[in-house]
Amino acid sequence: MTMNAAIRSALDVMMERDPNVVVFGEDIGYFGGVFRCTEGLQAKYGSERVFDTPIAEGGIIGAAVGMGAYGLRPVVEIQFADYVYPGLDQLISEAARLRYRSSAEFTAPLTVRMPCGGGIHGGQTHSQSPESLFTHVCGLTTVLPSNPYDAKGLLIASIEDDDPVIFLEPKRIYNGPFDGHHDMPVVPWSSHPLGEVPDGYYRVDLGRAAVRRAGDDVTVLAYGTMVHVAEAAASETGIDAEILDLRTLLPLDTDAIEASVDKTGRCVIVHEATRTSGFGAELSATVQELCFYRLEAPIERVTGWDTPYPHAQEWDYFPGPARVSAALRRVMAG
Amino acid sequence: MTMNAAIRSALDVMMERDPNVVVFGEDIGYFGGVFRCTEGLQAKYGSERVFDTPIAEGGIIGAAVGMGAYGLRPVVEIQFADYVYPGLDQLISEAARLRYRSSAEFTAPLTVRMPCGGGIHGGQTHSQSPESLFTHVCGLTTVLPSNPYDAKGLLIASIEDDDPVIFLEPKRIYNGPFDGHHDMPVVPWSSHPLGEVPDGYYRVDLGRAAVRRAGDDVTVLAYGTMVHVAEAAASETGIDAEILDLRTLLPLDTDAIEASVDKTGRCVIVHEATRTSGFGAELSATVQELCFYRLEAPIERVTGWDTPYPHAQEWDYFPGPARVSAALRRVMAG
Amino acid sequence: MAEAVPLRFGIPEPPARPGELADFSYLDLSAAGSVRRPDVDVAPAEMRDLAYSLIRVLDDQGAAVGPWAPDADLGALHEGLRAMVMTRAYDDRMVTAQRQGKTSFYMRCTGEEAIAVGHALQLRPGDMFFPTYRQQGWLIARRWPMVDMMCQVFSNEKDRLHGRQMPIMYSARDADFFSISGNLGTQFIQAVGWAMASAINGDTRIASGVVGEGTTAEADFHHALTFATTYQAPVILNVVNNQWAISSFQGIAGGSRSTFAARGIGYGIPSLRVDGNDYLAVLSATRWAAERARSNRGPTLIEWVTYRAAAHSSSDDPSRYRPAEEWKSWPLGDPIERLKTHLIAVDEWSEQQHADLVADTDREVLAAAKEAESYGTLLDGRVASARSIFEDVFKDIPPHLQRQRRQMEDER
Amino acid sequence: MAEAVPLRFGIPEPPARPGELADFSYLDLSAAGSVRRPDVDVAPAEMRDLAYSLIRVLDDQGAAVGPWAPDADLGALHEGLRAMVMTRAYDDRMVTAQRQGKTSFYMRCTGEEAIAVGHALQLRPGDMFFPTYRQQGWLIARRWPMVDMMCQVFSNEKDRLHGRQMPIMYSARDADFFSISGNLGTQFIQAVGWAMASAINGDTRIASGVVGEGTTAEADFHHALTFATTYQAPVILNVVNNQWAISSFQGIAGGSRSTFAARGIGYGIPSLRVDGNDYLAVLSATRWAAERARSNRGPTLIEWVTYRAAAHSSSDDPSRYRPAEEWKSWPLGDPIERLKTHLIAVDEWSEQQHADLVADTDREVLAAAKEAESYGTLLDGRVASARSIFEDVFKDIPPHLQRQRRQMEDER
Ligand SMILES: Cc1ncc(C[n+]2csc(CCOP(=O)(O)OP(=O)(O)O)c2C)c(N)n1
Ligand SMILES: Cc1ncc(C[n+]2csc(CCOP(=O)(O)OP(=O)(O)O)c2C)c(N)n1
Ligand SMILES: [Mg+2]
Ligand SMILES: [Mg+2]
Repeated sequence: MTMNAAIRSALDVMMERDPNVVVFGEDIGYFGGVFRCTEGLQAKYGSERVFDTPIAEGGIIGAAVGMGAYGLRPVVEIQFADYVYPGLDQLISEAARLRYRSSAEFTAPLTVRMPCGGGIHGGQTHSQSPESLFTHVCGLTTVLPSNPYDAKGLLIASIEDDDPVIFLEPKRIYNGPFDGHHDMPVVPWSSHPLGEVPDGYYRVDLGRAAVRRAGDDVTVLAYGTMVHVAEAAASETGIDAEILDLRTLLPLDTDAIEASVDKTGRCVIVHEATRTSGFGAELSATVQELCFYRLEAPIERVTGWDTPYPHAQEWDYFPGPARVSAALRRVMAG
Repeated sequence: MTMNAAIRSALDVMMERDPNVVVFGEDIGYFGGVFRCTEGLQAKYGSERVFDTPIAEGGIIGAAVGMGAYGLRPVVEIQFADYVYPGLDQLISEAARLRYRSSAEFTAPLTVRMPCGGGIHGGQTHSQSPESLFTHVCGLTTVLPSNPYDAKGLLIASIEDDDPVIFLEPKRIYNGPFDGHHDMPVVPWSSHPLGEVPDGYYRVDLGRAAVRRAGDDVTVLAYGTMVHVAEAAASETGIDAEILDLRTLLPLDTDAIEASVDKTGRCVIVHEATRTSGFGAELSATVQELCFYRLEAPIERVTGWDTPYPHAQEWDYFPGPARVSAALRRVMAG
Repeated sequence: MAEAVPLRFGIPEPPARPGELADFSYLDLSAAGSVRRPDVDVAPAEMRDLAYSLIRVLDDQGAAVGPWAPDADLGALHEGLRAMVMTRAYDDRMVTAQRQGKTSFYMRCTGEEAIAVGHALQLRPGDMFFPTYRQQGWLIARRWPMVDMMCQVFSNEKDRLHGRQMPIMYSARDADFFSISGNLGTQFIQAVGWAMASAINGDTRIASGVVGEGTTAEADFHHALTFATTYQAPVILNVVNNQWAISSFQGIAGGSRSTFAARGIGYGIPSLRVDGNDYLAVLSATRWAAERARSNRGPTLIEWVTYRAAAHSSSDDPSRYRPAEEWKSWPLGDPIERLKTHLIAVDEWSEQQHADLVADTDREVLAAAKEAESYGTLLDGRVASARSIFEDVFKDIPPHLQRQRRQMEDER
Repeated sequence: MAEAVPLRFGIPEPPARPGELADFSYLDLSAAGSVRRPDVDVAPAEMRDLAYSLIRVLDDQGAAVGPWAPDADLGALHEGLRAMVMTRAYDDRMVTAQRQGKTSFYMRCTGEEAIAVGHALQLRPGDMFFPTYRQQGWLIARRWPMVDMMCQVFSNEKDRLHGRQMPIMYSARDADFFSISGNLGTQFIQAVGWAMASAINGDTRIASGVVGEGTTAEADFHHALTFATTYQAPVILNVVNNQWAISSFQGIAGGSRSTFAARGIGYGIPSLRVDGNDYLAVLSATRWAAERARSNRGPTLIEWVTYRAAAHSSSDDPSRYRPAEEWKSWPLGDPIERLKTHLIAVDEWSEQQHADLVADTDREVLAAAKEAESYGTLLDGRVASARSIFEDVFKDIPPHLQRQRRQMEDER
């Protein structure tokens, strides 16, 4: 199953199970969404539970907060993560703090889905990875899957969560596990074990990382598309890296991180977002706080550059296998 | 001079020198601003250059971007940093990227001033410190002064800068160098050397940290109110801390940081913002990248907790001298 | 084409600044009873004039005149009077408490009591209200425990919000009163979302949201109107135009160029402009809008014309930016006085009864304050525990917050 | 009060979906020449009707009729026709190039050419235009080098924007054309800010901003109208209502309940609703609004009624959500055909001349494409250097970006 099909399946399963689940966003109704993640849902559940919205991300999230306070479980789509900013005030000032400020009289059990990341020639306004902004906002849970199986199970867990969850979908891997070799033919999910997705209900718990590759030499912390890039770099360098797929950025699975770095003594962090104050900064700070006395080399961050995502030169921007490999070698030499 | 008087003086000096400087925001005109930072300016420069705006932070910043494109130098006030979120899209998607996306055909030379930080019983919507969000956005310069002298010199440099600058003003120290001992009488700036502010034009360059206290045992990285808290903690613990006042968070003065930590081999980072993905994360990651082989103890972060800023318990939230002292002792023991 | 002349920048100025004479000639008023009352099923296009006129019921003699005069039973009117008097007494008491340092902050609604009170008594239990910080009258009209209101203001041990929120940022689900946000306007689109949800569920409960005229400039106002009209949400969209937004008069929000009621026209939303100091007009207009919402006729926008008689908040000094006496020349008077005059005019009330009511409410409020203070105030520091600041960030406290709580306790 | 009935959720549905018959009966049209033309100094309150009627000049025979018929000299009309024909030819060529993989993305403006072209030729050099991605007609009308437009689309070595921006996100200061943003609506309030600045400076230049009807739902639309009315900014606020926003018809933005022109009324902004496929109406309405702005009479809102004849973009397939033939039954026709018919009707043009014009423009466009492709396309990867992605983030490259650039080069 492709990743967008897995997401569609999660929405289908949850709308079937819970009449309070409603799905809305720009172009997600009759049309089924620009990435097809809601295709067929309006026909199946009716336009009262699956509907298009005006082009107003602040309105979409604000209305969802009100619906959540009423008792529904809204799952909204922001067409691209690059367009979430008009909705940030409703997320930060309202959704994230409603439970706290009302001492749980009112809550905001919403899930905000948004495609993120580059590699599709989308330029600076269709390629961003704003995850670190959400992780700085207490009250928000932030999820970012790397494969169809997790995407479905994590989305179901997110919808069932009683607080707001930001669910980021790396659009470059909707159709296949992209490892950064953009000049190679696209590999379909059908040929990947994690492309096997059960039809029914299942959860992948929030707050748990997964070991994608066990190894002894160095721990790689990654999420989303970068998990596949890291796997490519490990096999290309022959370095015995242990690759952790974080899956949930907040709450963070610090136990899994600590256990792995205690074992390897080395750590490379990979993400596509710009470097400064990216989530890699939090990861690096956390690792050295937990494992300082075990570290044998400086923790490295491999990230997008601190520039907007360029259109024509996106592969110079994208932190691909070559850059991850270079970091792995440096850290092993360190 | 108080810090708000120093800010007023900087605005006055720049309006005098440059007819393109205009100042606007909510309640900043006839009234002079809720923190009096623009008092008297409308009377002196007229309501065409100093005026009130509708209550729309997104409109304020959006209009400023257009004015900047025209050739003016807008200096806008966001009444509290907690209210900047409705304006984030115009800051992130527009101001920060206009030069880049137009290859410098159009620029956004604006300065966005906003009071930040707690300690005034302002609760969760009058106490926030969102600086780390801005540092993640390439194209923005982020400044956060700790005293009147710097505030004036940095604000002048910010206004003269040809790109957007976020200028955060720790409201708790508008009237005096608050060191976290909220039960002590307020110390006025008149009794502090950095409360001495020349009347005329001068600059404090962006991107340069200042050593507030030289020391050999441990480096403390701080900014804003926390510089004074760190000074109190140093004298109370008797630990010979070197206290760096970062002043500009981005671009960051990594040379000063590297030099100090190379000397001390220890580092404590202090800020008021929530911990996870706060700017302390970037600082910690940077320090261990630059000084890994010199570090003798884990880098510590002393920050606000990952909760909204509570009203009644704000001194339990505020990272005061006791918590900074505890961290200093731990790091020295490490 | 005209020759090029230098362009001029225009900034609306209030009619009077400190030291000048108050001047409300800018206000478009209509005589009491003069505005027509269309049926609730009128097409929005057929009632645009109601966004420019001013619905008033009480004339200067206190008689209820015209088509908007409600057939309110008098019990309801006495109840409303009681709540308005009580609200003002409550504000007085809390302002005193704030001056005594028992709380850090306070905001009164003096002169605007009729709107929240009338709205509260006209809407049904179960309807949800999305208020601003100036709608304490709703809680008092709904007889929510005043001691609980005060405990929140004092942030004391019995504060239902555990001292987390600034004073007056109440939350009262059991009184259909949504948690107040310190961020202006956000509740307006939330009210629409709540109403959409009620309609999606085939429920019968409607929503009502409030913003001040200054806040109409925020994005959430536009989102609320856009979503309300697109989905025909069962919601009342209230704009309380009290002429001031801290130091900015209503012209800064665009009020010099049109009424705020007229904002609804462009969205195809029926819009009323109503005398907010006329308790009977408040009941009547609220009823009209509620009936439209309940009968699937969609949203209504109501501009309530009133005046912020007091300072914006305890941190504000209005004499810095407006004539000290402005309130005295406000043409729409004092809502309490006007309802009192009406009830006396129809022989249902007397000066003596009113004096007794004021004395009784003062006594009630004083008693409540004594009790609330016995649970602590900011002065004596008997506030909710520090531990509690880690609760309700999430439903369950995640590991990193448990670690932080432990650290807080260790480093004390 | 009505008994409680279950509430219903309403969602506007387009008149026709794929397989159904196109139906534009929802459109309110006015006969050509039937709408009055007030003087530019009319009070906004005296012209609200113009937000609901439709200003049209060209009748079905191509005659220019009524008070809005401009005294445009015919040279201007030929110039407009040329630019519209050229714009369509340009779009055709670029769509082909996109299919060939020479660029990653493209957006055409088919059916909407009259708006940007007429606007460009009516406003003065120095006035600033804040466009959407569907205003390429402005650049062509202002004779900005087409090769430069293509080089941007191809992201090649001669792309003035160094390959940083997605195709069609032009920036052309020398053509008074503001940098296009990929974020909808942001330019609308920026246009107002630019106009405010011009007024503050006592300049004579005005601004004009554009959004699509779908984008009117964004906050920036509301901010633009609020600031424009408060400061009476010299700006034209254009809403291009082409009936569709990707797959969402205009009702989703609230268009089923009112016109988009009417949005201006509530802000006290004079508002016109104009046939956007009528080139003479475009000239005439633009002139009226520009004259108001230039003579310190403030902003004007114009809703241009038109139809998005092509796909939203090269990534879109409209047959998934609307009748494939919808464009054929669009009642306002094709702007090029209509201007051509007019010029022929007044004996200033012939089928032959038109055929020659089309052939010439095709040749011109082909030649430009050949030259532009000689500087590279995405296919051959002759794009701006990787080094350049670190430039213009700030005026000067800060140390951390210099370090990152070095690292990029080391790790290649
Ligand atoms: C988003 C946001 N911006 C600014 C403020 C600061 N502020 C608090 S009240 C106020 C004035 C509001 O005026 P109005 O909407 O007219 O309501 P009123 O106080 O008159 O009842 C302002 C600017 C805020 N709380 N939130
Ligand atoms: C803030 C933002 N939200 C969503 C999008 C995605 N998007 C691009 S074009 C479009 C439709 C715009 O429709 P309209 O405003 O009517 O303009 P048109 O395409 O019809 O010219 C959408 C939703 C975006 N670019 N920016
Ligand atoms: Mg007000
Ligand atoms: Mg459109």
